[in-house]
Amino acid sequence: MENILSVLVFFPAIAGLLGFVVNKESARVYGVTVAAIEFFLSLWLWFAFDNNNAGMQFVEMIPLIPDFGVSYYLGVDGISLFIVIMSTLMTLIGMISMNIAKNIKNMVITLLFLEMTMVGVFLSLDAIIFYLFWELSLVPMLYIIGAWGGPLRIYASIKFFLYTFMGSLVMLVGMLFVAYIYHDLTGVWSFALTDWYALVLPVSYQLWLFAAFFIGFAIKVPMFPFHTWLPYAHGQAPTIGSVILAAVLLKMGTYGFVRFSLPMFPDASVIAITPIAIISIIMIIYTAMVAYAQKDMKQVIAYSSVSHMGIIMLGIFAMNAEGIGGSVFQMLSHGIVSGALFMLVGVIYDRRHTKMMDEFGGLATVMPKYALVFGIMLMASVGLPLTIGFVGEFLVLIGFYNVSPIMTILAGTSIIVGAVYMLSVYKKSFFGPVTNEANRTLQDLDAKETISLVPLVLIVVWLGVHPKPVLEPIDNSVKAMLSFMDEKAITQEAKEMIKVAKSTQEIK
Amino acid sequence: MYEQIAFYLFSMLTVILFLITVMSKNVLYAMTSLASGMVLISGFFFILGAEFLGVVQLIVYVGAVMALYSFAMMFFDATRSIKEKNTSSALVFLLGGMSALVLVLMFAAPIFSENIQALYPMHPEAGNAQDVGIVLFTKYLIPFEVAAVMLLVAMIAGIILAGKKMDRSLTQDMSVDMEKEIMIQKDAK
Amino acid sequence: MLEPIKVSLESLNLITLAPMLIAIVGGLIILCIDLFKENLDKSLYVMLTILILVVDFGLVMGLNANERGFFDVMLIDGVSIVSQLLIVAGSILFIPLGLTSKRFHEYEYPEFFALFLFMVAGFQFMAASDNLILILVGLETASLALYTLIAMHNRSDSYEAAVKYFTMGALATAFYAMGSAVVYGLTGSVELYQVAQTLSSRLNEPGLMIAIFGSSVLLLSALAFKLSLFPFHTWAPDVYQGASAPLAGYMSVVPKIAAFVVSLRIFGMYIELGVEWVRVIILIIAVLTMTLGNIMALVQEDVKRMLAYSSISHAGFVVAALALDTTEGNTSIFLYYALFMFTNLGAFAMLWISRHKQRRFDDRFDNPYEKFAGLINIMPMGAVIMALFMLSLAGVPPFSVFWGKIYVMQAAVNAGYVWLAIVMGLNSAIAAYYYLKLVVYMFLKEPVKSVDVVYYNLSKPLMVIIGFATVATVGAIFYVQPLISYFYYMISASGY
Amino acid sequence: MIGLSHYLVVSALLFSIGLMGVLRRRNLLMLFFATEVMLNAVNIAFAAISHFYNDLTGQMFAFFIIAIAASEVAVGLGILIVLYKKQGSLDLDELTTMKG
Amino acid sequence: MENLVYIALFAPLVSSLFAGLFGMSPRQTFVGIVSSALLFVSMSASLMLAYHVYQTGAPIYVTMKEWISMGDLFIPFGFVVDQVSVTMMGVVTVVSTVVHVYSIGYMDHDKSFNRFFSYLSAFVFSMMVLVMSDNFAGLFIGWEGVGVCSWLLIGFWYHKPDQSREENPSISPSWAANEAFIVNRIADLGMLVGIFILYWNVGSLQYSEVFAALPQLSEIILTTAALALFIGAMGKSAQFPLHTWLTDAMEGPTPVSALIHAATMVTAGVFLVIRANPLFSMTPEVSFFIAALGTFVAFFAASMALVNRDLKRIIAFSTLSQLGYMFAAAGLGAYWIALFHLGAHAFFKALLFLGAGNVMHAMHDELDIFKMGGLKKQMKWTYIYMGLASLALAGIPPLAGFFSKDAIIETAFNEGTLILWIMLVVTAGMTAFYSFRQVFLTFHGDERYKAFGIHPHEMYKFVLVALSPLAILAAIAGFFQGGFHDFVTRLLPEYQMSEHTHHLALVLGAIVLTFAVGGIALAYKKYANGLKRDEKTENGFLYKLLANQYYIPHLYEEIISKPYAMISDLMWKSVDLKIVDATVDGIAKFLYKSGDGTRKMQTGNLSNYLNWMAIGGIVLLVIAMLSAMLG
Repeated sequence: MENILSVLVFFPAIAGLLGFVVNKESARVYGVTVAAIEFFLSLWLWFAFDNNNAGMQFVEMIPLIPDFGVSYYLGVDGISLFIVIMSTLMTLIGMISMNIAKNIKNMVITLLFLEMTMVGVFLSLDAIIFYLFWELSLVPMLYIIGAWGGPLRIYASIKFFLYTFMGSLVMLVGMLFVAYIYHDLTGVWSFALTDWYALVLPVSYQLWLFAAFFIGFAIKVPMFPFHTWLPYAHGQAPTIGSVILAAVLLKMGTYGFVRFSLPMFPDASVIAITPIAIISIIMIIYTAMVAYAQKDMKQVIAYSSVSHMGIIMLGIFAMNAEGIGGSVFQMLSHGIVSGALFMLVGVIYDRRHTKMMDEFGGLATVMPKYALVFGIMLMASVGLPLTIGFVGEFLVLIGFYNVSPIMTILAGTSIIVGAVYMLSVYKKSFFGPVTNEANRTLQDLDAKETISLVPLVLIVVWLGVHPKPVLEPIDNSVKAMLSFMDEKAITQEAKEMIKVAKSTQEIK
Repeated sequence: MYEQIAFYLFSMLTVILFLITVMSKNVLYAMTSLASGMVLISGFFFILGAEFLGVVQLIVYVGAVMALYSFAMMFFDATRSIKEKNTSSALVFLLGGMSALVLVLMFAAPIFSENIQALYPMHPEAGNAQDVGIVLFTKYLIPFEVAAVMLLVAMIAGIILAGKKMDRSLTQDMSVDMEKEIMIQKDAK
Repeated sequence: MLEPIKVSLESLNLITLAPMLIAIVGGLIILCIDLFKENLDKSLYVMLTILILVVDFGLVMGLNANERGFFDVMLIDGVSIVSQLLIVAGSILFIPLGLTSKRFHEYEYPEFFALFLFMVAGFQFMAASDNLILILVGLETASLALYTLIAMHNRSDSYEAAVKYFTMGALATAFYAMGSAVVYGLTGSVELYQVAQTLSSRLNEPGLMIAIFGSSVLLLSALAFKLSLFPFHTWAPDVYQGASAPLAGYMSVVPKIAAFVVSLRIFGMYIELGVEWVRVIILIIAVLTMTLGNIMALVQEDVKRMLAYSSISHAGFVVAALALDTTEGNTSIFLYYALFMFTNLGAFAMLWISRHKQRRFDDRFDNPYEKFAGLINIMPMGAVIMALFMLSLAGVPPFSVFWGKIYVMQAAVNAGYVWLAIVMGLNSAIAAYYYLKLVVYMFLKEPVKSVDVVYYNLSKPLMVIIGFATVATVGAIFYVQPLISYFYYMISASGY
Repeated sequence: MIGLSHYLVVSALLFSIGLMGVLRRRNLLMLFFATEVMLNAVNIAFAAISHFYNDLTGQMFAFFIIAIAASEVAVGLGILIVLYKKQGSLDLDELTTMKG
Repeated sequence: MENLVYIALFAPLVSSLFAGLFGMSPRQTFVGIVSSALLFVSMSASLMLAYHVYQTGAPIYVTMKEWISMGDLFIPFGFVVDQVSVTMMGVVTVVSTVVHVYSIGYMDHDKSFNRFFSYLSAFVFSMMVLVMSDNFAGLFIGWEGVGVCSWLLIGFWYHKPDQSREENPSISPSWAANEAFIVNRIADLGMLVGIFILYWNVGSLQYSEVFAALPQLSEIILTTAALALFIGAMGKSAQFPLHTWLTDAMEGPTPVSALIHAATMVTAGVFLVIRANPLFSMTPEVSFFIAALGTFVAFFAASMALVNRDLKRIIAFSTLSQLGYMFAAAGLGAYWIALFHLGAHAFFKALLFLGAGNVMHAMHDELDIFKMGGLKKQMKWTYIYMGLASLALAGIPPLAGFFSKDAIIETAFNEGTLILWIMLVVTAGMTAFYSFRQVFLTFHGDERYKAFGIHPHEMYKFVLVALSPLAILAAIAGFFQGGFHDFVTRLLPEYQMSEHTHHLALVLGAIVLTFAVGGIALAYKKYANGLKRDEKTENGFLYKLLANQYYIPHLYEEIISKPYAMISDLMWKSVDLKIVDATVDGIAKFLYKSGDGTRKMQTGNLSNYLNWMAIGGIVLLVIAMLSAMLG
């Protein structure tokens, strides 16, 4: 199965096309089935994945526009493998839990196309193909937010689209410039990342290019102060939209940093450590505070996403295996946890059609199972050890400590401020007496919701207790990347800052 | 000497006449002065030794074009003086003055160069008409033919646009589609 | 008496004329058919036109690059072949839009098709010459025919459009003539290859710069009008709105390709000669055009008008590529328009099938946004397809215009104009808003009025055309490679 | 002696006069007159340059400009006729249904 | 032996999961019984391990599996059973077994009975992980785990509404739970930083490797690491200024207070200091700071206990005070004494709390000791237990508290830190006073509860029986001091009193005893014969200051909670919406507006269009002219 990656990318798209034929009533089952098959395919990818190989695997390359250097070039390594699996998983879970009455067929088809673009982004090794999927992913999301969203849905969806679109176009210019330099040096057009990695650029070029890519990725992440599209998008999106958005789409930005910015511009990345760390700290603390001020449950989770993305960003720029690996793991963890949290908010929204916390109170009495799952996800979100949330956060902080203890302490306040807003949400909604009569008769989780949430709970615990199967491939790839970056770095400062793991050094 | 007198006379007259064309409120005046100006321009052509061009100018412009305009004028019943809310003259004169200034400055530049060899030199001994004829039917045969097509286009355009068929607009008439359907139904029967 | 001139037939290289000749003869044939038998159906003429154009296309394909013909008046280089191919292909694609289910005024005239063919011939002449006289004559032939075609739609908007277009065109002609006169005065020639030679030797003469700049500016004003560049663009929205959708779509592509060829020859020459000033001016105009076109498009209420502004903006994009004066830049002009053509064909065809004889949604506009509200419920496939076209225009990959855009931007980057690429990128982002607006209307809003009128004008041939445009738009990634390599080869072969 | 510049200056002045006409006229017919003036101005320039270079190209250009002007008149008047039939006026100020 | 380790560790987890299975079903007594049995199993295993370690003196190392491995970081799930951890294991399992059994009775009427056992056992598991782990990361797992369980258990009665601070100083269980969690998190950050420092300087988090590498590290690193770790300890052990949560934590059910907030979890900080003794003994400044802070807290907490009227809060303050003692000992280098006091304290304090639980049970959750009195008739056994525990707490020989506390005070003297010694001695007197103030007000004097219509009754028999081990231990633990010393000093540094102190030992003991007895006597005089309220004292500044906990909770609310909420709101409404978002929207609006502005050039009037065109051409010409003229 050499072309499993192509299958992974295009299976959902083809299924989506065929989905037009499927009857409306059966659309949902169709979607779940397809998503399940896709998920199992991605699991198979994991099964077939060679843990000891730090490089790209299952590489496929078909030249598409040779004169312009564009080729269909896919590959997977330890960094992307699990993000892909998480994408397929969250699509499946989202599909199962979906609670939409209107136009369900359109939703299923849209989701399947979205899945294609998501998987495509994480598997592409050609900048243009990456960009293609990157941009294309906006379209289904626009539709999902715009068609099934809340009252401000159109504003939110357009804001989401234009904001990210704007950023990515600047990034595109950066890509074109890299291609130009590559052509200048080698005489060959190429957008293949593996070719680009070989480029050693002067620091000034690196800085400009870093800035160009930064704008594209930062808006997607979203980094402060480019984050304001996110609360609207989340606030207005239907549950499934928020789940996918938080779980997968945001990861595209951070993934981009790991895939593009770091290996291509090691010196610029090292120079950018401080500014990015400052932005990340602002993200962590500032958005946590903003989250605390929210009245809408979903907005809290939305802002908390920004806060957590700050942690991920920080880890990426730790320039050591602990930090970067931790970030990649944190991407998975945030994907699963925030996805689950959004689903949980959706659960209560389906019942009460409001997300305002002052409408609730005492839900733990009425809906104990719901409260239990919410509590577990909450604890994972605040980074409790033995849940998935801890591993990433711990690694990130320990990694960044090597860069700057002071900033790590500031960033570490995330474990405090995170607890503050999450616990206050929990207290406001779940604790206290049942004050609102409307809440007294609420149904606890039904079968569908349980089926979709329990796997996430299991994963949260499993990967919290036994993260090794996931960490190992990530570790290998990250270590390889770091030693590569170290070799490539021009400036002495960068060489000092990029910390190659001892184990890799020994192998050399 | 004659040339100088003629040049300055023609220049002054054309400028005045064309100013009338541009400024006059009366179509008739404007048109008459335009026609006279064109005659004078053919005078320029004669001074410059482009007799053939001068003749064509007289025939085409003063003959054909002005005739067309006269007919049009009659059609539009535009003999009376026309009320126009003209663009503010300040702007007009500013822009006109500027363009005149810039163009004059431009043409005051030493554009003429002795070094340039004529590609299609004139042969004063043969006469302008022959010269023009030879160049026109060798080098510029293609543009000439294309110009013929252009005139054909203009003719067709004029015929169509002024034609009766334009009076009933199928574009806005929904009944024509009905007619067609009815015809189709008839055919079917 | 002068010596009679003997010219051998071979030296005339008549084959260079063949494509235009076919079109002209085809036009005449159509006129003759009409003479013999009246009231023939438009489908006949449409098909005849297509046939003639196909032959035309074939003949262009058969031309050898870098030949001159007919006393060097005709110039068949790579650019002219490529542009003629695009012109003819565009014409072939747009003319079947006449085959609507409803009858519209212009298509009831056989002369329409004759004029159309003459117009194509005119554009081809523009593209296939570097003689300013032939360019002007070709331009006028095409333009006069086009004015007529617009007016033939026969309603007050189309007259208004024709008058506006015509009058401004006349002014542009005057500018062009004046510019040519200055060029002639400077060099004693109106053939660009001669002009370039003479001018390069005169470039260092003192006091001449003003005339050189002046000539370029006058010519630029004239061509900027054709290319609808700021501030010569004002006609475009009104003319697009007044013209029928197929013609508007046609105008957004084919005349511009012809005008770009001319601009390429003229301004390419200036820039090549080292008159950097021209490049700067064109770049400024390009940036202004794409930005202003975009922000004006933001506030439009009518889709067709929005598309008009958007095509202004696209023209700004491409003219920036022209100013780069690199082979990639020049290639990108044609690549962009080739790819833009398919999408625009589709978009305008969608407007055309939704055309109703009465304005049922708005007093002023045929295609207000409201008309497309909730199209997803009425006509799901139509909505999806239209959305694809809009996304393509917005530059979302992998649809066709994206590849054009990226190539233009790459050309800008390669030429060292990174800021230009960034301006292009930001403009694309602004542009996305108004394209999205239509998508939003189609997908996210509820229908305003009764359902049937939205695809009032639909017919099978139009569906085929739209289908073709869709396939070409979506599948661009698979044919971009041959296009690029062919265009690049042809254009570099002709020395641009 | 009358040099090339003299003619060209006359041509420039006439061109500007024509331009002023184009700028200020609101009556379409009169507007067309102004464009004729501009074209004629150019013709003088061509004829003069042609004379001073002793080259025929300029006369050719002027010749074609005359042809073009003639065709433009035909088409222009055709359009004016349909417009007049519909609107009953040639005033530009009444021709502003499409805007914005 | 490995199996024993696993049994000791995982039996509570099994218990928790088992109880959790029934978490949402109605009360099932067998859940409590099974849980208690499993805890008993764990206790037995722990004691067997203790015996084993005692016998062989060799610690047992167990590495279960790899947990996190990334870059150079390698963290296994590794456990160590050595003298220190086995002591803790013993203390934890013994107390928790008792508390489990006790809870069967105490939580009898609670409908969340099953859930309670699940949480309680989960806590024990976390605590076991905390004490048994052989690396700092594992310690941190337990550290956070107990934090969460504490959160769950404090907020066990989450359905209670928020009240004002005047009605209820801890507002509501859920509020108190959140407070506890968040305050602990603040300290945890310090702990994490300590871990990070150690990792980047040593390259490992295993105790053995870290401690072995310490001598190579510079002083500044050692000091910061020690300080950071101690900040962690301060949070968990509720040292000033992070102490407020502990008294609020009394909102939880009383068994919880006994187990978590008296016997085990709060001593985790002390455990950390003891565990990391190589580090702390190399950083004398930090150690002295610990000792000083401990002493201060001992005094500070005792002072607040003097006037408090809440049964449980008094005990909580006393816990705080005793933790101060332990820190003082640990800070002064007498780690084994600290550990010894930790164990002894666990027994008598758990007993005291559980006794208080009995009282609450009897008094229908009434906690105000001013509303009690004369309960000894109805609750004889409870009286005995609480009296015994109070005596132990007051440090009356031969009970456990005497031996351990006396040793600490002696240490303070021995180290020459006279001020600490004096404070500790005075505190001992205060301890005796408030303990017996409480005992007397509760059990002696007039039966004030009758005014409130309460009919107290003694607790279930089996509960009273279950408490007996604690009572016995509280009574006799002191006699094992010597054995214990020999046992733990194999691992911990030896601490011996100097000759000089040794000579004075009796005198010193006598002084302490005098203070203790004096305290009891004073309490007896004031309260044994019923409550005589003294308006003047109660309205005095000092009394109010103490009663309001030095206004520290108010202060925190005013300078931290409220500003935080206010700034958050400001950040959202003013910064995020009005600045950041408004900028983005502003750009969009600007573009749209400029579109509206520029479209005005599109007047529709051809004449204007021609003007534009002419202007364009002429402007270009002028630019051409100018640029040509200017060069």
